[in-house]
Amino acid sequence: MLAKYENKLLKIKESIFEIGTGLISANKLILEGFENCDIEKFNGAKSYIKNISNKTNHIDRDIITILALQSPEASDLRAMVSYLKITNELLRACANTRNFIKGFVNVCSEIDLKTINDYAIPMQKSTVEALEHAIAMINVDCVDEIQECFNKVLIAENKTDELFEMIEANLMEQSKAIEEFGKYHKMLSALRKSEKIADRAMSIASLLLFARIGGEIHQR
Amino acid sequence: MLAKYENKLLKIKESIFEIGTGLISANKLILEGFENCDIEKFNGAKSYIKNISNKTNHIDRDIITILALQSPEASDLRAMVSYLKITNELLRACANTRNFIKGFVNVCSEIDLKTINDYAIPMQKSTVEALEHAIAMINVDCVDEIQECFNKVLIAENKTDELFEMIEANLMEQSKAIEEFGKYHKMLSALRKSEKIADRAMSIASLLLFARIGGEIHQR
Amino acid sequence: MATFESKHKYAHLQEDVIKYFLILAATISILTTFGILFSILFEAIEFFKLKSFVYFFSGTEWTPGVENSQFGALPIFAGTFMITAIAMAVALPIGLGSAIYMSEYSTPNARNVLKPLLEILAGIPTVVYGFFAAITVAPFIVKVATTVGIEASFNSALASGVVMGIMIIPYISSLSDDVISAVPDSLRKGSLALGMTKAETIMDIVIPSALPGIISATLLGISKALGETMIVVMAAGLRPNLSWNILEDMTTVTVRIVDALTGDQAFNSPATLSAFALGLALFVVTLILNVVSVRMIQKFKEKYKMSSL
Amino acid sequence: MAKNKVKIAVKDLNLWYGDKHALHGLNIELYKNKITALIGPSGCGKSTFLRCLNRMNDLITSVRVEGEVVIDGKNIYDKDVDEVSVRKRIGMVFQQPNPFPKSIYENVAYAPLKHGIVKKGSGCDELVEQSLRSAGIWNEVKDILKEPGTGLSGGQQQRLCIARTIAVKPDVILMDEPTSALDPISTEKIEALMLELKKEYTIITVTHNMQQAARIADMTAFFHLGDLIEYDETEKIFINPTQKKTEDYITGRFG
Amino acid sequence: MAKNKVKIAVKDLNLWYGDKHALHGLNIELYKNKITALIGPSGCGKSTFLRCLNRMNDLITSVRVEGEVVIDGKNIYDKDVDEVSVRKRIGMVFQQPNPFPKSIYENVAYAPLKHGIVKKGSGCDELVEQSLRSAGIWNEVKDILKEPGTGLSGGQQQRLCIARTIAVKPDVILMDEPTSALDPISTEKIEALMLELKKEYTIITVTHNMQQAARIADMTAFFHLGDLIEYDETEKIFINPTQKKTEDYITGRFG
Amino acid sequence: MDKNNIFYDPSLKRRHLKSKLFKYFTLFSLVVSLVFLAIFLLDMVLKGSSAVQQTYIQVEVSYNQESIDSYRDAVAKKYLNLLSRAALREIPNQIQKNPSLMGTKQVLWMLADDQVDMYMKEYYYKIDEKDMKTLEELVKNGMVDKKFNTIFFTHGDSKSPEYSGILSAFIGTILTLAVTMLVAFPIGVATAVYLEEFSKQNWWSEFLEININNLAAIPSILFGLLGLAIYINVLGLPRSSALVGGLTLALMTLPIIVVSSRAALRSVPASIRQAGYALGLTKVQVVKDHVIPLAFPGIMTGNIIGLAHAMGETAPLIIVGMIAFIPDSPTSVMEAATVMPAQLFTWAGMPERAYIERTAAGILVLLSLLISLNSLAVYLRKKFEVKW
Ligand SMILES: Nc1ncnc2c1ncn2[C@@H]1O[C@H](COP(=O)(O)OP(=O)(O)OP(=O)(O)O)[C@@H](O)[C@H]1O
Ligand SMILES: Nc1ncnc2c1ncn2[C@@H]1O[C@H](COP(=O)(O)OP(=O)(O)OP(=O)(O)O)[C@@H](O)[C@H]1O
Ligand SMILES: [Mg+2]
Ligand SMILES: [Mg+2]
Ligand SMILES: O=P([O-])([O-])[O-]
Repeated sequence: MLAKYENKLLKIKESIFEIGTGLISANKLILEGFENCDIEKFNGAKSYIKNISNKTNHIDRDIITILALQSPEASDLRAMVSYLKITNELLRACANTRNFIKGFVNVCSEIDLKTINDYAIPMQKSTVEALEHAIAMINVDCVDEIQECFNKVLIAENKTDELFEMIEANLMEQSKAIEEFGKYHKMLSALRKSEKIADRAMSIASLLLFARIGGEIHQR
Repeated sequence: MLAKYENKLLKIKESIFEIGTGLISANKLILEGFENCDIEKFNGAKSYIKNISNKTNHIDRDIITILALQSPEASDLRAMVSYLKITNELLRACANTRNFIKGFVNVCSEIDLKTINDYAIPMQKSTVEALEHAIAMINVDCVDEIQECFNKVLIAENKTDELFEMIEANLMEQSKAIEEFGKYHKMLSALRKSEKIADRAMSIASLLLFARIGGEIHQR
Repeated sequence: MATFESKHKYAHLQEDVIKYFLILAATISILTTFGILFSILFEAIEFFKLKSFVYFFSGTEWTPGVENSQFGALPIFAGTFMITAIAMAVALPIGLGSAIYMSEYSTPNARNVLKPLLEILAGIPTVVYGFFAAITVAPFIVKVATTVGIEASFNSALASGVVMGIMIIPYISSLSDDVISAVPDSLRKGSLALGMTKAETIMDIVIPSALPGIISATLLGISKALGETMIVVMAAGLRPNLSWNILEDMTTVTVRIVDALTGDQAFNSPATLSAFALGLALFVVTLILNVVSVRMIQKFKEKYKMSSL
Repeated sequence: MAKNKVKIAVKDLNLWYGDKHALHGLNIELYKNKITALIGPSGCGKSTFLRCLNRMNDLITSVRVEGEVVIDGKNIYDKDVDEVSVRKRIGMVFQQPNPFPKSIYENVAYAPLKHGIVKKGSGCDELVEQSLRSAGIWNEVKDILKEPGTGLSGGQQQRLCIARTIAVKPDVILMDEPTSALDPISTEKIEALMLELKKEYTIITVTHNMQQAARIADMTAFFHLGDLIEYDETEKIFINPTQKKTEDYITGRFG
Repeated sequence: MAKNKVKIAVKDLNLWYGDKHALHGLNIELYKNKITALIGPSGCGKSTFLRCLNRMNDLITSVRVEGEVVIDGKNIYDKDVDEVSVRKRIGMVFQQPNPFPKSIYENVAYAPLKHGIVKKGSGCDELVEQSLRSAGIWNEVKDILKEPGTGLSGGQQQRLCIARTIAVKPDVILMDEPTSALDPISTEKIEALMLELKKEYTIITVTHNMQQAARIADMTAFFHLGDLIEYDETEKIFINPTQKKTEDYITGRFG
Repeated sequence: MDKNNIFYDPSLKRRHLKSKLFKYFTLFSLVVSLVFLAIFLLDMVLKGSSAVQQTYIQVEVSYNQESIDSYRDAVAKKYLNLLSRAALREIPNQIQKNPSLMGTKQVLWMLADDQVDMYMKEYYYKIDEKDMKTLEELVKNGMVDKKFNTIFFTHGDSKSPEYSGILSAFIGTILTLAVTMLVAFPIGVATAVYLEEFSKQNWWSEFLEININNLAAIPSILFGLLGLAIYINVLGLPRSSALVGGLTLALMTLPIIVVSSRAALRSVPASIRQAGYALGLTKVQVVKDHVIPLAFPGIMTGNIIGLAHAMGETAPLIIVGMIAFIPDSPTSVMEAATVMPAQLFTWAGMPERAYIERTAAGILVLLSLLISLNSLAVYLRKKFEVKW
């Protein structure tokens, strides 16, 4: 294969990895921000996921170019198709992260610490974990290892789901006692984003799994 | 080009159109259901969007097969790439519709009619409109016409956005007077879905625009 | 359901019969070669039983008719080679030049006319050339020579040599034209695309590529000249003459063979048998030339994947 | 794959050209009414394998074949099988279109007449028409049946050769790079024809053009240096090959 | 595109073979240090156009050319231009590798010596080495420089021909389907070489293989029946052609 | 040239000049060969054209017993040396054939002696003074005239040049060539078919091939030695006969036929054979129905060329004795015969000047036959040429 093409493939992979790591960093910072509602950290997190749609558009364009000019086959083709879908997921995950920050910045100081410590922090931790494992899969070559990563994403995502359900149930219980509706609505909406990000991580992981070993392109 | 390939392309297009019309039908039924909180209608709507992930998986597989076996170029290639992303959007839109129904069935009887008549119905109407125009684009061939459709989707989607903001603002205003927090939270969450569906319609429309006339693969 | 016919014993009997008939036919050509070889060889052996083998190849006296006859064939060989050399000096440059013009410069239509025209020269019976040499060319040479004050024989080596050369031109030009045309056009284009002129392309690329074929053509020409009979019988001398002067008369192997066998000596006399000794020498030399030539042309054909020349 | 009916079963097929071991113990089952494409780098033995299936290799003196090629239950290399009759049942189409320099009609009618499939006058015209129709060239030649087949364009010539092969009523058609000497339009016509023909015949085709295998073949076999590396459904081979070598070849990482 | 430097400007180029109008008023600007691919169906005039660029068409007697081909500011069809010197500056590589039946060394050294670019002994060896290196074949042939060039494999021969062309130090290299006679591995090597060479030379290549144009060309020109239908960046042509004909051609809807 | 012309290269001037000179050299060679051909043909026509006519003298011939006893008495004595002896010798025969002539006197155009003919054609002649006077008188009286030379085409050889013709040699040639083709054609074609279609690549086929190529280039005179040694000395066939000559030429022609037939067979593309085999045909079917029919025009062309070659061959026939004096046409292949080139050789060696024009005329006849044969070959090749 021509070096030109190999390089392009590599570049795409790197760009996706870069966006992925940005996303992870942002979510990690959010986690740190949780601890003392550090608005600066939240805003810092935003800077990791700036201009993402530009970047994904760029990647998509490169992928289309490769499809048009190189007609990749087999694993290369699977990778291109997966990446094409992954950019969608990344874009959503970043949007979710941004919304998370936006929603949380306004309400974080008002939420009781227990809720945060007991649920929000573990949930976000799981989300970060899911993201980390999913993005790591981009650079893993060994089939067993990639399967292992995928399973870890699956576990982390499930945990996120469960924790969010608990938060929801918890708040609902307390809801009668709650005075200001808007605040809680916003908080729940914000926390829901974390769960959604994990969801995306899961999607990314299954797409990468497809790229690596083929089979069904697994969508949920 | 071999008939085999032309047929496959056509089949993919049809499948996507079919999912799209199912989605439209579901959302129309929801609209009807709004009028007298007809739970049967809501449930009926669900039947339009069953097993979608099976269907989209199938489409994705067909697209990959075409990419692998036929190496399409130019507009065919753009169509394949767009469809690959559209299946994602359709899947999400269907999930949103399902969640909409699930969320709304529980609360619809309790929401005051004014809110529904003034905001929810127009919003859902816009959503349906956006979907209709977006899905119609699949079968439009003339560039001017497709551009027109796209603009209509844009307008409808904007309207949906605005209406949702109004609902939110309205509810927030009333929020102090509201007793049961959970109900409103759920309602807002549910109505939010309608806005999201319109969002997806918008994405689909811009992907179809790209498929037809090329240029940037426009993502939001 | 496919069923395959089974093979029975006589299924291909007809094929085999035909095949053996063909093999038989092919064998005849081999018999001919050996026929020639042995018919010459045995009589030549008879001759060498009577006369010295060594003297035959080294002696300079050839006196067949007389008492105590001498058979030193050196002047005969010399005459043969002299006439051959003259013939080639005429045929090679003219033949090659014509071939180059036809294959490289002339239009295909002109070539289609020119080539058969030249080949007429090859189709003319040698007896006709002999007549031409004896009646027209030889007197002309004598006339020219006397006007410049040189003495020339009516049976000069020059006359038969030149005419023989004319006869050989088409052998050289035709085969050379074939091989030059067979040099793939891509080579010419390759050279011209490098900014070479046409003559440079021909001299540096085309001719070297066709060289095996050209050499082969030359060897064939030489072989033709050595074995040529009628021209020399009619236009060259009978006298064995060891000389460098091409205006003198000389004789050749073939002339002496004809002379020996049309004379009225007894068949087993050394005078008659000497024809076979000379024939043997001619056979061996031309055989070697032919084998080399055929080999070279075959290699050339294989190289350019030509089915025929 | 269980539903596929085996037409040709090749068992431990070895082939030598003199000392050169060209096919190394191949085992493969070729299915009825499918197009099987043989792909692989130059010199890997695709043509050699193809020629084993109708014993065309017998014409090369230095060839030695071991193993079995079982067609409809009969090993064609059995002693009691006449190779000429094998070639009658297993037709072959070549890279360079090679119509006989006879009329179009005679091109098609010649072999059936020789084999006694039809008699002159009785059924011959019908067979010619039907064969030319099946080869999708009837409309182009029906008015010029008396003209020489060599006067047709390359693509038409190739379809004429296919018609000629069909006329003998074979079960299997072998094709060795049938389109590599043709322009793209003719190529497409032949490809469409092959898709049509597989309804009635079993087709095995060699191709250098991977896209062609992708386009038309149901099954694809990948050869490399005389070995059968991978044999599977075409989609599988192109989207998810199991062998690294196959993947490298189809992605263009090696010739 | 504004940043591209024009190397060859073709203005209203018309060409006739006898009465046959083969090129219809072409206008095109070919850029320096780019690979431009000419694609189009068979017989559309790609090779004819290419040969106009170094006046190889002069060798065909029936050809008549009108219009201008301006290379570095000079119209090569001007009366005072010697076509031999044009061919010196505009090298050409052909479909069939055509090394001279001389040694590898002589193949490369022949033209430079004749042109007086180098003298035997002084600089000749260096030039040969350098040319062979640039053509990416030095390592394969450095020990067999005295052996005939025709003994190399097809792909090596083609690279030798490229080396030979480079040795004359041209500005532009024209290539007429340089890989269509080669196997995939050799093809890839030549393609890689072309990508390397474009750093120093302007390359115009004809190809039947659309994928090849896609892989290596910066600019692609689509010809049809003697007209230049579309000329643009390769990506543009392959993803978003403006002309229906171009789109139909590259998607395989016509030959 | 202006300095802005980047394509200006002064060194090219010299190279273009060289190129031009080279072209002129090759053109010159070609012209020289064609001039040779022209001179040659012109020379033959000039020398041979006078043989179209022959001189006749009007004299009174008396058919009586004396004439039968001695033809010298048939005409007036003073004319005796001016008339052809051979023609006079025919008078007794004429009377025998036509007894009514007996006793009559007739004024006839009698064939003149060759020297008279030479005189009339203004060549070198040898006539003594007395005869010369008579002749001049005859000429003055218009009793000497040149008429079309039918004798040349209707008679065989003769010791009197004016009475000699080409007919017996022509018949001899036909008989000889018939033998040649009957033998060489089947053997040659069969050999070619064997080598091209049936033989396997092994030492035997290679040996055959080299052998045939060599045979084609062996000097023709050596075939004469073969004929002499084998046909005449070993098999005891009649010397000088068309049979021996034909057999000798057959062996000589064989390689020409084999080589050209092989070329014709080889020009049938392998793909045709493959197509045949792939349709389930046997080897003989493929060769018989496809290969040979396609190669046939080529094979025929080769045969005709071989025939033409044999027709011009002299040397081996001299060796097997076909230069005998044959006044009457042979009627079978076992009889002594001569062939045209041998006849020409014989005439060329005669001292009489009159034979020269006959030789030249014979050459013209021979050449026209050869050219017709070759034209036929070219015509056949063109007509049946298959383009692949
Ligand atoms: N007649 C023959 N004699 C000797 N070796 C042969 C012969 N035919 C083929 N081979 C060798 O056998 C091997 C397989 O050849 P084959 O022609 O089957 O390859 P292929 O896959 O068809 O290649 P291609 O794609 O170039 O047609 C090659 O190494 C070739 O050199
Ligand atoms: N020497 C010639 N004489 C006459 N016509 C010619 C000549 N060369 C080419 N043509 C004609 O000019 C047209 C263009 O030919 P050209 O060879 O340039 O096409 P091409 O695009 O290179 O085709 P291909 O892809 O088959 O090489 C064709 O119609 C061809 O028949
Ligand atoms: Mg092959
Ligand atoms: Mg071309
Ligand atoms: O060609 P010759 O018959 O004179 O040997």
